[in-house]
Amino acid sequence: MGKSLLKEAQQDRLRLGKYEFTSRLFVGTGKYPSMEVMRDALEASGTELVTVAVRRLSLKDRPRESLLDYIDTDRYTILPNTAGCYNAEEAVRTAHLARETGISDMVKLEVLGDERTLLPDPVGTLEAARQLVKDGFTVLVYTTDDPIIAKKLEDLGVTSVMPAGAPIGSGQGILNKNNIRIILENAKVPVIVDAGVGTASDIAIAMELGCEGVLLNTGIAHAGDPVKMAGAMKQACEAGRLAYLSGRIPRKLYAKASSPEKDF
Amino acid sequence: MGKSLLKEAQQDRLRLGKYEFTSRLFVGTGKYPSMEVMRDALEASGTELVTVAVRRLSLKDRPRESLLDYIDTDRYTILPNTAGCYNAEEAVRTAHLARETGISDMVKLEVLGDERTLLPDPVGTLEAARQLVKDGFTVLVYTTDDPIIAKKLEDLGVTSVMPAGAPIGSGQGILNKNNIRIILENAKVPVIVDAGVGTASDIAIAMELGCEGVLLNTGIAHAGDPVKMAGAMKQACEAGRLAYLSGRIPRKLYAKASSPEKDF
Amino acid sequence: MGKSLLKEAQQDRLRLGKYEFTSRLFVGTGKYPSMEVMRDALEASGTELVTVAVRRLSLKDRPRESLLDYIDTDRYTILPNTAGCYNAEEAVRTAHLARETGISDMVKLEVLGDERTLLPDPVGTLEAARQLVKDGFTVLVYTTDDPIIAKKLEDLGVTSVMPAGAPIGSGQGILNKNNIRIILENAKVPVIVDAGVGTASDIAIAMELGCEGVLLNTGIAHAGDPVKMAGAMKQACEAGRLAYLSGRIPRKLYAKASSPEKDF
Amino acid sequence: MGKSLLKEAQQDRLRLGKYEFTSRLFVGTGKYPSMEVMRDALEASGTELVTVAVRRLSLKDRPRESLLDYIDTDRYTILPNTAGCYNAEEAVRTAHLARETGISDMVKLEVLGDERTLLPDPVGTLEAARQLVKDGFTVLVYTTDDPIIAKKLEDLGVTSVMPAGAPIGSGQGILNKNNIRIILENAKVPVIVDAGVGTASDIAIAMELGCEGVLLNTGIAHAGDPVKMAGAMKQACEAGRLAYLSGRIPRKLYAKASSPEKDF
Amino acid sequence: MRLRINGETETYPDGITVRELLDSLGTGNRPVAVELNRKVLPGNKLKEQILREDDSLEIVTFVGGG
Amino acid sequence: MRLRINGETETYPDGITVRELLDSLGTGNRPVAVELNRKVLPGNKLKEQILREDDSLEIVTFVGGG
Amino acid sequence: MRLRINGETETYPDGITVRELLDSLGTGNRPVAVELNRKVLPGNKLKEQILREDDSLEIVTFVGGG
Amino acid sequence: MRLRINGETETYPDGITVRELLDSLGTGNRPVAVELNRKVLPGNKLKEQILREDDSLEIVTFVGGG
Repeated sequence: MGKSLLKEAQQDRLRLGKYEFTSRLFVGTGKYPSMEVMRDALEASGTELVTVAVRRLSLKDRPRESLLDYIDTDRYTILPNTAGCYNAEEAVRTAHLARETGISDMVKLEVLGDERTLLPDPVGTLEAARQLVKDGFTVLVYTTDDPIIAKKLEDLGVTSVMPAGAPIGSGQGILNKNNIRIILENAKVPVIVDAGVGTASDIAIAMELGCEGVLLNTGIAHAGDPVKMAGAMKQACEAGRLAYLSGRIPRKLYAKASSPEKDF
Repeated sequence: MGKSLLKEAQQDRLRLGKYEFTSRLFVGTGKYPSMEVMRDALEASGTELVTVAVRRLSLKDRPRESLLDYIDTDRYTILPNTAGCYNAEEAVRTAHLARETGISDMVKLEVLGDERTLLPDPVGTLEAARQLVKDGFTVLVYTTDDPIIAKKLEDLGVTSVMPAGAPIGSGQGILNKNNIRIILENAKVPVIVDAGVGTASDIAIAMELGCEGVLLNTGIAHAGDPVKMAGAMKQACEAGRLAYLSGRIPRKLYAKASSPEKDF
Repeated sequence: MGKSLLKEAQQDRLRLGKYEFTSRLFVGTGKYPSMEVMRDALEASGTELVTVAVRRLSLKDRPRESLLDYIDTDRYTILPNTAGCYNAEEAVRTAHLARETGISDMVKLEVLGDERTLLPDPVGTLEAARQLVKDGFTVLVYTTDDPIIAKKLEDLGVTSVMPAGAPIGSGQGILNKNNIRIILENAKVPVIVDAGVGTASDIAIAMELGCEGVLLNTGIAHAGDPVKMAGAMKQACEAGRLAYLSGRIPRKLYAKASSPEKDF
Repeated sequence: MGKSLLKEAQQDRLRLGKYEFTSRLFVGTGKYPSMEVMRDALEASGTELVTVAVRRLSLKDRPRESLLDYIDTDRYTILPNTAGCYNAEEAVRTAHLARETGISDMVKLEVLGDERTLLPDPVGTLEAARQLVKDGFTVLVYTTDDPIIAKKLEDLGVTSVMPAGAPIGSGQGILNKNNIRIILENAKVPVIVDAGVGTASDIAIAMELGCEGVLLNTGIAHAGDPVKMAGAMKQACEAGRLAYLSGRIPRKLYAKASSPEKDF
Repeated sequence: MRLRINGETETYPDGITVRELLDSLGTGNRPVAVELNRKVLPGNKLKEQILREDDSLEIVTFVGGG
Repeated sequence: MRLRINGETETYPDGITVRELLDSLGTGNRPVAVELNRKVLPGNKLKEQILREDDSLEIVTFVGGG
Repeated sequence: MRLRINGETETYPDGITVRELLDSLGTGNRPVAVELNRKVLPGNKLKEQILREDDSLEIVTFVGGG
Repeated sequence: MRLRINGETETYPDGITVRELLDSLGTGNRPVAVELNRKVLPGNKLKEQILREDDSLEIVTFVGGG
């Protein structure tokens, strides 16, 4: 980017509760070929917020290294998720455990409805969100693209609504732009697309719609070259944001010449 | 971008005849609010190749300044177009005039079929391309997304085939990905999408398909903030290229969790 | 249709609780230019099930004629809706009132979340559905295209799940085929697309996905020629059903000749 | 259809040269599982115009039966094609041979550019069309969706322009609605979509755009049940035509209730 | 006596039944349903149900809807 | 005499007409068209056209196509 | 004494604290959280919390997730 | 002498060269190309090419275009 644009980009910050971010790309830490690839991909992505999952400490084979050995917590804000929870109680319990590690008071709330599709359960999600807000968490909530549910979540006091563009890991991008538009029309909190991103243009499209950010994992971790794809996602996120701020030209069946009429 | 990616990007160069480019974004110089905005937009876009049109010198009001006062020809390669030509003879004549300025031996060949839609006339385009190749030009040819015409043009010896994603200035992006895919399957010369780009994601999509570059004008010049949009287009072009080189994940109806199964 | 196809179509019946239908097109009775146009459109549509709304009897100007004077209840099954209800209690109350008319024990359950978008409120809808099933209604329930909510409704014992293809009256067709596909994968009750249909092909697409039927109102009532459009919708519904039963050819980038290779 | 609609449909006839048709669906005779299935599919499709190919008479194994034993030429107008011709001369020769059978003076002109994709060669197509019009044929010409080529063909005096919705046998429907719209805006002759139809809704969409008819073969012949699919295509063609004539409702992000506001 | 019907205050002879009220409203044989003091009145009770001073009724019927 | 028919060399009695050839090929009343020595033969000339040694014919008919 | 840790039965010296248990498990300075008898144990209580016979613990940490 | 330049009729001193004409038009060092009597004039001929009565010239330069 040119210098002035760069400067401007520095000032176009995303505020989530008491946190503030320059990068609008949030990246997951699961399913990479190796810890090293994950570390390099996170760096290439330019992200400042990474999600992690909560799981049992293994007693038998004590791993000499842990995930956080590869994540510089001075550099990245940690966003624990409640992945794998299929009801509100489990999700709330998981969020509290995550907080007691002292690493973060943020939580990416997921209450899943179905082990096959991993789609969110709106009812359990609402119940858990109510509790976690009451318990003082900074709640970023994974949900469907249902504008009514999104509004209910916002009214409960969550910090960010995170509609799925498409099912987790499906790589289909944003399947229903219409719903995302309606959510954005209503929302007073940042809307962050979470899940469904398959390639860079999917992120650009989400940002061009006016979303405040994008969260993804599989799209990078399972790409042929995760580190390079992370770079692609970074560029696409910045591209989409800039395009949104710039104001695109309208769509037409056909239009006008970009060169003047010939005159000789 | 991370350092190593940056280095790699430096080496991922596009060769067009005897010219070589690091940036795969080509930008037009028409229809900007002002010469200053154009100059800044070109800079923000990171382009190394800019298109210009050939028109009569004005005798009456001798403009104190000319387009090229705002385009550093040490920095930008100049690509004169034959915009406004509706038959092969005019296009050939225009190309020769452009070359005699001594500025460039490249030409962006356009033979238009229709003043309303500004769609290319494949027949006139083939005729002019044959002649210009014979006359030793480096011919980049604007055409439809018709794979058969694209192949005929390549067989004539043009340097690049430039199918329209959508009509000039329509801002509709790539209307027929299927045709672009078929063109790419056949092509041995670089395929550059020319015309139709409305916003950043359109460029990312073109590059993700495997196009070697994108040329646009209106999408930047008529954006609410042309300089910022130029930056967006730059990022999107790099994003799409990187994503293409990385290898995206497949599309599925739904998929697998990016967090391991919960176990506590 | 040919005779044999016609015969087969007769036998391809849709069962909803104790009711059975040959036509898979359900039509609303609101917003027509006149009662006569409505009557003729219903006839042209070939529908056997029409929806009606419940409203206060007007005391002041006693209309000499009522809606049902234009609907032959021997010919059409009546499906009262709970349109305009924004919570479960109201919807349940409205359903009971409708049933006490003695006209029908079916109800099209709608609990809306928002007066602007008229999108369903999944939470209120679940609550009302539970009660109405308990009260012995044949419940057809209007919902979003959220597969998890659809499954919860089915588990409550509703007779049909009716996801919106797009917001009521938006005429955008089926915005998220992926979700409809997932709903169909899971569903053991008939899935009927309700709302969003703008033109005939939207219905064909819904039926080709495997939906058991389509319900619409505005797409007919507000068409330039409602009666003719009703005929179009009828044909499209039959077309889509037949195509689904026939088994379509796969999609390919390109394919084989339908004429043999030339040999002379 | 209702009686009045049926009557109206009878009068909504398509004129091609000196021929007139009530059905706007044209069907090919290639690639069916058997002659009997073809015959029944043609009947189920309601078509009045069937395409055939010209090939060498087999000397060795003299087939006891020929294609036309299964096609009642009193009922169906025969449209010989020039399939398999890769240049104008061959196509013209084939058309003349077809005419000398005395069966038809119509020809479906195809000049293909490529054996792999079977896409038309616009240059050869123009050359052959010029000759065949001069030779007094009723020329229906298969072409790309390029509006400029379509206009050139019309200007040569062809009876109908038949753009491909997608490559032959690809089953992808209409890939570029924008181009079809532009062709329709310009055309003074009937525009008939030829090739690309995969399922019923594809036909409805083509007709809703304002096309005068649709020609297909593989979509029926290779369907799981060709006869049933032929019935689907018939219904879809009528549906799309009626919808086009009716005038569809506009698309909106969201809209108005089809039931009045609740008042009790 | 005074009755509250669909939000309006109306006066009717004492002891009138719901069915009689409906007839007086000319609902004829068109389908209607009645809420009496916020309780849905079973259709088969219309005939016998006698109204009292200050009863509140909601009388609904079917209109066009989707 | 020798005739070249659809790429094959065949032997037929001298002076045979195209129509007679077609009948011998059993084309019956099915629609065919003939190219004689690379020239399209008008349908109404089949009867009178007499074939000569080494004439080359292409005989075509209709088959299924799209 | 017997402890139930992450579903396994383990034996540890009486009166051990949670912190000591964690150290013996070699969690080092990696982030962990503990549920003691199905109740989340505040992080600042790890040091002082003494374990008793048959206590049941869930010890969790962070792994890769999206 | 009379010259036809870009559609206008202008008067210039006899024997002027194209280069001199361009200078008088103040094209300075901006890129231009010239067609003399419908023939493209090679850029390296501008200096030596002498104009004659009624010569017709098209002088073009670059403007913004896409």
